[in-house]
Amino acid sequence: MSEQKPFIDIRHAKKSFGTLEVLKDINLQVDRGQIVAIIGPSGSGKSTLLRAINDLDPLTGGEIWLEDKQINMDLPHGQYERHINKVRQEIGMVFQHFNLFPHLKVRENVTLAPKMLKGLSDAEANALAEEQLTKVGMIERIDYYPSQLSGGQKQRVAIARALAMKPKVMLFDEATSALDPELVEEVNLVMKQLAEEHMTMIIVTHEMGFAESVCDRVLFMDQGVVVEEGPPEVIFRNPKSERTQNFLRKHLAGQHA
Amino acid sequence: MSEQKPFIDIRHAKKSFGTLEVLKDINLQVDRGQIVAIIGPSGSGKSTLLRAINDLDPLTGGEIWLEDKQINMDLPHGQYERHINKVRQEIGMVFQHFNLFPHLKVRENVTLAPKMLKGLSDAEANALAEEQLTKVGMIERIDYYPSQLSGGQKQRVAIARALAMKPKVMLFDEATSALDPELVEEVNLVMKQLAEEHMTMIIVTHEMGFAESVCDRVLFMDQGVVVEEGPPEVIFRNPKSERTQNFLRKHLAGQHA
Amino acid sequence: EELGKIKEAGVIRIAMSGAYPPFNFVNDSNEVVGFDPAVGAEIAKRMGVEVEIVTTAWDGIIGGLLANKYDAIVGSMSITEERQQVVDFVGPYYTTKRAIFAKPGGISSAAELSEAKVGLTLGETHEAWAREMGYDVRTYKGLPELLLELEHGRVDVIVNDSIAAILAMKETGQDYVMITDFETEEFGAGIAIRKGSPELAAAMQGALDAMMEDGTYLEIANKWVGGDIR
Amino acid sequence: MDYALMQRVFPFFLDAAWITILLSVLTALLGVTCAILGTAARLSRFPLLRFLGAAYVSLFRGTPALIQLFILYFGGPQIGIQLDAFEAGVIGLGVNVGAYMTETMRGAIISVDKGQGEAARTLGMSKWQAMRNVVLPQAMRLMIRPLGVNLNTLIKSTALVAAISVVELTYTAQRYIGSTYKPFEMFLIAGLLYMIIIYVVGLAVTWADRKARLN
Amino acid sequence: MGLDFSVIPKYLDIVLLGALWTIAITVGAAVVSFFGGILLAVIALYAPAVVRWPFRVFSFLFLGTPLLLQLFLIYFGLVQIGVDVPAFVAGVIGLGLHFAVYNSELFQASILAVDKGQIEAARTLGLSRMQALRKVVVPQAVRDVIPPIGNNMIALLKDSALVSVIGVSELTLSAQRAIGSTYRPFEFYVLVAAIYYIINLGMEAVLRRVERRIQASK
Ligand SMILES: Nc1ncnc2c1ncn2[C@@H]1O[C@H](COP(=O)(O)OP(=O)(O)OP(=O)(O)O)[C@@H](O)[C@H]1O
Ligand SMILES: Nc1ncnc2c1ncn2[C@@H]1O[C@H](COP(=O)(O)OP(=O)(O)OP(=O)(O)O)[C@@H](O)[C@H]1O
Ligand SMILES: [Mg+2]
Ligand SMILES: [Mg+2]
Repeated sequence: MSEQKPFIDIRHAKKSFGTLEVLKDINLQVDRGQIVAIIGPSGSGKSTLLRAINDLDPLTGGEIWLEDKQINMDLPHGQYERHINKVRQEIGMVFQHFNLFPHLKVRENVTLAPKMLKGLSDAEANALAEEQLTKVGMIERIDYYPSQLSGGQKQRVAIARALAMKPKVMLFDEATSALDPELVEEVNLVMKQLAEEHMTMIIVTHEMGFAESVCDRVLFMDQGVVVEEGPPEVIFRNPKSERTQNFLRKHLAGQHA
Repeated sequence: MSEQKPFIDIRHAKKSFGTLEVLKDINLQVDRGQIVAIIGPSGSGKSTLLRAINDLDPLTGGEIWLEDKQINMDLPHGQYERHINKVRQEIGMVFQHFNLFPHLKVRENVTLAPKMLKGLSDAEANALAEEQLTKVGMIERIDYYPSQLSGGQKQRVAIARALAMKPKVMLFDEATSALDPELVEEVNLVMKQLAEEHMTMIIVTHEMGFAESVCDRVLFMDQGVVVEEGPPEVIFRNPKSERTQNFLRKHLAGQHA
Repeated sequence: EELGKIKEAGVIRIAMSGAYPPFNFVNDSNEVVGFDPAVGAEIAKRMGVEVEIVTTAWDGIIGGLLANKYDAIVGSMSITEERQQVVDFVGPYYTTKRAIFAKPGGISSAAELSEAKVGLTLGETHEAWAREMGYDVRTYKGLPELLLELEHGRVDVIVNDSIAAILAMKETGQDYVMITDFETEEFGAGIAIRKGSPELAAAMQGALDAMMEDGTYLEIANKWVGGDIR
Repeated sequence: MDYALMQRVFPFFLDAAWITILLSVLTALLGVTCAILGTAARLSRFPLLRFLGAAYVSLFRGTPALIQLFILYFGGPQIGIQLDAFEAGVIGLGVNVGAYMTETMRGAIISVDKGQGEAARTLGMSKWQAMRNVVLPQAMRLMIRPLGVNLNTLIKSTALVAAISVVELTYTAQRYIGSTYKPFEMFLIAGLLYMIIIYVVGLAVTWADRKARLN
Repeated sequence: MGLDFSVIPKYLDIVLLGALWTIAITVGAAVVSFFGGILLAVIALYAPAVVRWPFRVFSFLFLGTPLLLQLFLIYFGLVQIGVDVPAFVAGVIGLGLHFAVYNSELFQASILAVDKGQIEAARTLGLSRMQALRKVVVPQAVRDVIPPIGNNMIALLKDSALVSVIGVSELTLSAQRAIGSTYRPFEFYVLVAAIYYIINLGMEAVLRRVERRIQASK
């Protein structure tokens, strides 16, 4: 909120599944280069919010803007499709379960979208894939199938795949929580590196330590509302709300027991 | 190792799958009432060892004894079946993915084996089920189907199911690692309670905190051998072997990052 | 020996396709009627036994006889040398000739046949003949399919027994021309029985002769075919 | 379209449809029996039984049912098997569909999560107890739909017995085609009746499937 | 009458020629059934209702009636409305469409079974629905369903015998022709069964290889 116009601007976001209100009037502004963590108990609506940003779960109310473009527009079907496909190219997303394409090799996972959507030639796409895979340390596995990789390796490829579209924003939805503990660090390292390059990121996570070390701001969500937000030092060490305190206490108990 | 004769005695356990040696001369003695944790990287043979104890993955060499009975005996088929079915009734096992019977209600999951194998009447079996489900805090869900339960609840029912056979030993194979972080604690609590009742247990786990707080002894396995074993204080705070140190460092990095 | 068994059972089982009017076919009451059943019934009557009619697909009809599924085929089967190697024939109980039909304005002489697509029924005597002549042969399940194919020009001519074909065309209202300038042969249709039962053959032949003698045969023929076809 | 003719012969097609249904029911019963034996053999711990089970499936699925019927019906007497056409039809088709159903059942059983059998065994149940109480009830649900597909195929393949002189729906149509030269009308009636039978069976299978999945 | 296999050599060339026809029909129909099945599945799952319903009726017609009738209608029926398809083509189309409907059921199930996350991942990259379907979902669905599709292809081989009703001289018809001349049904049917079985074994071997190839990427 340091600049005039936020890079990502979520205004009065509302979302219901049937009668279940999952997001209740959420507001969130993210500046260019800022890194925001979202924490909160299961079912609080974190994923739903993240998915709303590229309209995977369209909102039932409110607006989402990326720079000067509104994302969740109400357009006739064909127009909407063209619009959203364009927008999504600018937003990289990384999922808990990687969602790599199992029938394609690592290389093809990365080149598929650039070739199809940006009309890159084979050579260009290959160069791009090699660049991104080098960045995440996966260049040696370029000709493997996803099934031949560990979880941490899969997630790094998934990040490279998203980066290959040169997105303006990266969204991470519990990118490490499906990983064996030993594999978490390698993925976190890649994310830290992105942070250093000033990629704008929104990160849903259960890892308080990681959130504290890379994020500019932390949001605590519960039952569809933002209960508290602020710099990590404050949220983690000195939360105001009782709900936040409770959550953090339980969470740390479960983790270290 | 306080008594003369160990309660569980694993001698020179060897196991190969084809040419792959998964267990290489493992020795492990557990006394009655002792609680042993097994830790180690993925693929080190922890599950294989645990499964060998009730002969689910029969050893290719070595012996396993429970009190004064050898478990992995070489008998003619019919005799072996009778023998192993008896032995398994004395060994409770809890799996990472619960393996509840989805077509049966919680109550029937618990009563099935006692009714069938111990000839309990409906009334006796019901009383038993209620007792065990109360113990794990699942009595209210007695008439639910597994699909209607959360992961933590499923695992508690799985524990009750094993306990209903009044086993002498309980084996846990990563009982909490398929659970959402917040649900881990409710299962850990049940296991702690068992520890207080002096149930003999062998626990494969990735949760160092939990292992430290309940176990009498910790084994670190890597590549089919026991690299190091000792009291949790020593293994976790002051491991001798470099492999253990490495593992713990990586592991804790991943966990708290 | 076969004869004894039939007498003992009191019934003779005769087979036909049930799809070859006017010789054998199902009427509006789903009964198998026609010249063949009538002849079969009359023979049975004269032998002092009941008759039971079995309908079965033509491709398997001799197989069924050999496998003792019935005692005789009274189904307008032409007597040929090849068939005589595996079954014995009683009769002939009628004769017919091979006929070739074409669309009006199409093929009109036997000389053109070598250029034509010739349709016939699988397993009939005409098939072997046409192949021997070196014609371009297409085989089908039965006369209805043949007539459809001729109608749509996918075959140029069809080869069939004259009587059945003429009656069929009357039924369907189609008017095809018969090619007349080829050397036609007469065929005897016989009753097929398993080999090695001379008594049965004699008894059936006797009955057949007797009905031809006393006018019953003519009555039957007039009723179903509209003339004597001996 | 000759509707008057269709109306006249329709009752006889109905009679024939009953033959088709009867044939289907008996064949299905025999098929399921064969499949249970076949599945037991294929999952047995005796290599010889496993081999016999596999050979049964392979031979009967590997050759056309029509040919099997011919061999049984026409060839049977040469080796002393005398069957009337209906019996031969039921036995021939039943043993044939049994081979397909064996694979369906075996597939359902082995696709029940391995952990289920293991959990039962660790409680001390014998192999058979685990199979009967834990694995089979779950496999049952998985096999209803694919068995329904087998049944659908079976109903249609009863048309094959026309070739060995059982007058069921298809041969009724063929006989009338022979007599009336009206193939489309006749096949239309037969086709309609087949569709009704298959539709009803399909409803029953869906109902059973839904019921099995209810919990 | 005893068995006498000495009659076979004289007719072996007819029977083997029939086997070639059988293989040709099977291959042709297999191709039709494979791509037709994918197309039908995609229509059934994603097309608007106006398109879906006619196809549903079409599918039910094929599922609900014997193949024999379908072949007959395609060959003898279409020509009545002016579409003259040669017998071989009618056989390939009839047999192919019949099994396309069966395959489509399998494809539908396997398309639905492809993890929802796959489409989402493709969509978040900016691929359109059709692009995601074509490049991500269908290839996976096809891969997962190869074994049962293979079984359908093997069933198709055996049902190719029915194409004889429209006069294609495939294996079964050739045998009947030989039997028509020799009246030795048992011998020829055993021979034909053996030939079908060999073709069948060949198909199974190919299928196993394909499965192993697929397994390698899993
Ligand atoms: N497609 C859907 N249909 C119905 N309800 C849904 C759907 N997706 C999510 N929900 C509900 O919305 C609520 C919020 O879900 P969401 O996945 O956003 O939570 P979350 O904070 O990401 O939780 P977790 O930490 O478990 O991932 C939950 O109650 C969930 O059950
Ligand atoms: N049935 C089997 N056939 C072949 N190899 C097997 C089998 N079961 C296990 N293995 C192999 O044995 C080794 C040890 O496996 P095991 O499951 O015991 O490891 P683990 O220590 O339990 O690992 P994790 O922490 O991932 O559960 C691994 O390399 C595994 O691939
Ligand atoms: Mg979530
Ligand atoms: Mg394990």
